[in-house]
Amino acid sequence: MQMFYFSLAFFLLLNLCVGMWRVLRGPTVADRMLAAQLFGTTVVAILLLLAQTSDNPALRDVALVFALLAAVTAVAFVRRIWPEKRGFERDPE
Amino acid sequence: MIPSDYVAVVLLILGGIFFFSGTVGLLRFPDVYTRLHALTKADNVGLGLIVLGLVVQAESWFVVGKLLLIWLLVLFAGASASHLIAKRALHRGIRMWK
Amino acid sequence: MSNAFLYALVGVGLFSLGFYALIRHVHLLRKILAINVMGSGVFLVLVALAKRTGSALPDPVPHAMVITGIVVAVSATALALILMLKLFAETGQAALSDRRKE
Amino acid sequence: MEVITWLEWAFDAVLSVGLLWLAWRALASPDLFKAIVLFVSFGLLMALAWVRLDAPDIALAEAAIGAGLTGALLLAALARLRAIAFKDTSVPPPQFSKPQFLHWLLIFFLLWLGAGLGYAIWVLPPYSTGLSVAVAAHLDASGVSNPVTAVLLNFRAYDTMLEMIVLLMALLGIWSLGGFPPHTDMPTGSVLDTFSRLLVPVFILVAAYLLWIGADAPGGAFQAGSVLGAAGVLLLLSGWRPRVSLTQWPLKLALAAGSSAFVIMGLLTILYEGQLLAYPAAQAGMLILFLESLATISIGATLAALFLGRSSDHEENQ
Amino acid sequence: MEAMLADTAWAVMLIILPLAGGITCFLWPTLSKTLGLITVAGVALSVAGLGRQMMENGVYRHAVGGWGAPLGIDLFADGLSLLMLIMTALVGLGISFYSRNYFKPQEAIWFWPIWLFLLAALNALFLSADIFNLYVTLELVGLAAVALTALTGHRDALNGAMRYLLAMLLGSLAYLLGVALLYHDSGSVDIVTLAEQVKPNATVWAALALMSAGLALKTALFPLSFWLPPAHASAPAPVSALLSALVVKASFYILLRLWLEIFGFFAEGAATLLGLLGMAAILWGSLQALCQTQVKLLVAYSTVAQIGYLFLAFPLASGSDSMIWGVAVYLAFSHALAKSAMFLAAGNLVRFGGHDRIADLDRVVQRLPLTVSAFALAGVSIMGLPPSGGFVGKWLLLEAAMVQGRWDLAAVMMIGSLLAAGYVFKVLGYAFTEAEVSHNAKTVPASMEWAALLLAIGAILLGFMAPEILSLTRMTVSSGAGGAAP
Repeated sequence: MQMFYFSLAFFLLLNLCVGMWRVLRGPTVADRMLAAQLFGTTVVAILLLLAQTSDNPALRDVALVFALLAAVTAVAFVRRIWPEKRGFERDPE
Repeated sequence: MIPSDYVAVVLLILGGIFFFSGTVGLLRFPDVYTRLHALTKADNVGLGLIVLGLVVQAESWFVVGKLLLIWLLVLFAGASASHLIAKRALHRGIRMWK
Repeated sequence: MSNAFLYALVGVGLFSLGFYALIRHVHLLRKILAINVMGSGVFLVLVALAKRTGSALPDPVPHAMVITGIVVAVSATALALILMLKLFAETGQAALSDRRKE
Repeated sequence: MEVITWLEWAFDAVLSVGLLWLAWRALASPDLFKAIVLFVSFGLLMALAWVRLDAPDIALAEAAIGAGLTGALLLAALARLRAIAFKDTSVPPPQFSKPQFLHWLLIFFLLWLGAGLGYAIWVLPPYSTGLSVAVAAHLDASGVSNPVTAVLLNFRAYDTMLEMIVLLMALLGIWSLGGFPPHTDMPTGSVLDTFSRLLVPVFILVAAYLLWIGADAPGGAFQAGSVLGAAGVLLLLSGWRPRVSLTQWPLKLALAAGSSAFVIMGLLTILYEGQLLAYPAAQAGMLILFLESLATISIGATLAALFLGRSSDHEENQ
Repeated sequence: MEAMLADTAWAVMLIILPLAGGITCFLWPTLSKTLGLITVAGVALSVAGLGRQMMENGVYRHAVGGWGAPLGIDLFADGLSLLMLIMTALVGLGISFYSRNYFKPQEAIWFWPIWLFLLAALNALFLSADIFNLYVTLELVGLAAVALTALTGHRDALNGAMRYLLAMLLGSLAYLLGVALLYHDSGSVDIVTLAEQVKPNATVWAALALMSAGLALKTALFPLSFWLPPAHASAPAPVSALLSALVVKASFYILLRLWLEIFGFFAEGAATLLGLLGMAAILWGSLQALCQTQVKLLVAYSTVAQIGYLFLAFPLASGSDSMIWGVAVYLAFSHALAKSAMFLAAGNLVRFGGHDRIADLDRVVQRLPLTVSAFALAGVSIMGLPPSGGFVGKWLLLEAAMVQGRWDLAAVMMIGSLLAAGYVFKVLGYAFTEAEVSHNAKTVPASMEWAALLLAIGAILLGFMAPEILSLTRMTVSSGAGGAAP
């Protein structure tokens, strides 16, 4: 059973690395932010699985903190990088 | 392998599939809005299934409570973040792909 | 034996990468990112080698050092960012001007 | 030593390659925004690396500070950079400062440096207990059962005292540089309002939880303080500004709470115990908890003020 | 009363007092000016108390938290650190006295808390016997120095502060990586335990190289001194004095302490390299200083040159007994007094004339006699003319170089003193001659002039008290507990 959890965690890690490509290519600024959001959730899932394999309850706290903070970067992006002023929507240099 | 293990394995595999589909959607979909959709799918359903798989294996109710809280938070954060991004993207004139 | 040495070497790699970027790039925001990457590299070396205690419990002293180091790094980064912004507001370019203006 | 299965080696290998590749792409990408997003993702993978190295305390600190604060700080800085430079939106491409041959000299030197350090690490003995035996021996006398908190708050409490001063110093440095024109905040939509109003109490709850379990499980003042700081950042992002009366005395007291607690504790322990920061064995746990709670408030307030970037009383006497 | 005075932990007071002062200045900015001076005076008294305590029962050791060396952190004070503490207290007093009238009100509320935290960090650094604790104090000193450099907010100050911050962070990270390697090699971060366990293997050599490079970058040794002149010249005058006199010496002291205790026994090759760089620093710094057109830049390049002298102690010490380290610390002390006097005098010139262009120092000696005499007296000590402290220090170094047959070091020292005479007299020459443009003079408060003069006189008096001070430096661990000065 431990092996299964760990292999799923490994699969999710590969998933995450593949998703990295969107951060690189992503035409608009929002695409990159999306990818970062997905990475946040994937890391939460990996942490939960690792918590199960190494039966270390502390990892669930780490997952909890990640779940909380995943949105802070997104809100920072929406509120600061994309204010009302136009001219920034495509891929502003 | 007691029956709860089987249930857990099935749930976890389904969760993994949804995560995989979320990533594929993120890469293949043509514009921001559809990718947002793919992203939230991975969030609520993918993580949800994984959390359910782990809940079946959990020893104490406290752990079950914490897992569900984590899932709830991710749901809440994911939904609001994607809404904010989508609204602002529309507002800034990023066109739909069709 | 365990993955301690792998992560320690990754730490050294990050340190060198950050050092290269710090020297090569002109834009101050990239230099600040480079400093953060170097910091992560040093912390990785500290914690990775702490795993060689042979027992399941790693050595807690490097962990305490790294937590102190992370907080120091955040405060130094915040100061560097504000300094960069003031410099940018003053000189109009986020880069160090080499010659001292008379 | 559990046998290291090939799967774990594969996991570590992919994680290591991912770390190095992300760091390289983050530092080399021409677009600043892409660099920052890659850097935030790098922080996420670093948290996984800490977990793989059995360092949950650091994973917590990295999660709270890396994901919560550093990303928001960098994005806010980039936004201000563009706001100031809105006139010419052409951020110079990453032109390299040095001539070409120096470039190769630098690369050669770095390869030599990396190889030398790699060899220096490789020749280290595979087993060495370091100070873990000494910490375990004195753990019960330290008043807490989590070894990292024992080292941070008792064995090396002197480091942590100077640490609190470093945080206060960075804030003083930022406030002494003067402020920026206040960010023209747009009206927040209903979603953001409900989002922050519902989530901030959860932040505070989780911070209190982390502070409480810090005594015998990974957690403690720095992690709880960082989560509090992230809550402050979220509030500031959603347009909340502290009332002016709040920013005079209460804010300064909150900022100086942690460091003054350590200084007063130092004075008291000198008078009664004769040694700086030597807690009496009986009340060690309680004293550490007292110090940690004040430190959490102070760290949270300082990290949020670092994000705010300007001192509000600075505006008054302008 | 006597007993109470004898056993109070003066060393801990040295750290706690400025921290408490800094926090109170932060909370009550209005009274920060008076509180600042009282705290610095208190620190000076504590240093005197510690000195008396060490006279009776020799080397001072204090286990913080009561845990003892390898696990906890130890405060340790021997002759060398006592001398550095005296230096910090004296220069600190002079600068605090000077800064009372120098800063505008909205700058003063930030100067005092940051300066007191810097003072606490310096005292903590000179007292610490734990290499990771030294990293934290180094970081605190660096952040405080950067914040003070950027206090005025002008374009050059921000530029200099940014360059200094990046160089400081790079140096700290290199030092921290060295600490990591040393810790994982010998399992302890306490200097005394390290001294016993460290054996020259690949890891220790890598740690030595990293720590020396990091500390040399922070001490602005010649090739790594690109950041010092713009930072020291564009900072406000008292801050430049602080940087050149104290902050630069802090990282030099750590390098000296590491070399004395851990690396000295097997690092002859590296010592000669440091000696070479020191010689290059003397020549390059002095030549650059000669062709500067502004007083503050000239004095900043002079700092780069004088630091070269300090690094000459490394090749000499590996040859003979460790008396050379005492001479190096003595030279650092005299340079601190002289350089802070010079920068304060330069500050008075800028306050008086609105600029510090050497060519336009239009007969300033008639209007500011005390300032120019302070500059001259400090110049005497920098040049190394008898009877100043600088002379005694350089003479002892010269003597050691000749005894060991290092004629190259002796020659460079001579040339360095000649060049130093060159740039000091260049400034003094223009201060006496009439220049075309007469500047709209502003009055300089007398206390600022007296502060510069007292520091310069201190540099000269140091020469007279040389025997007592040098015997003080011999009070080290090896000389046993009862090593009270003869």
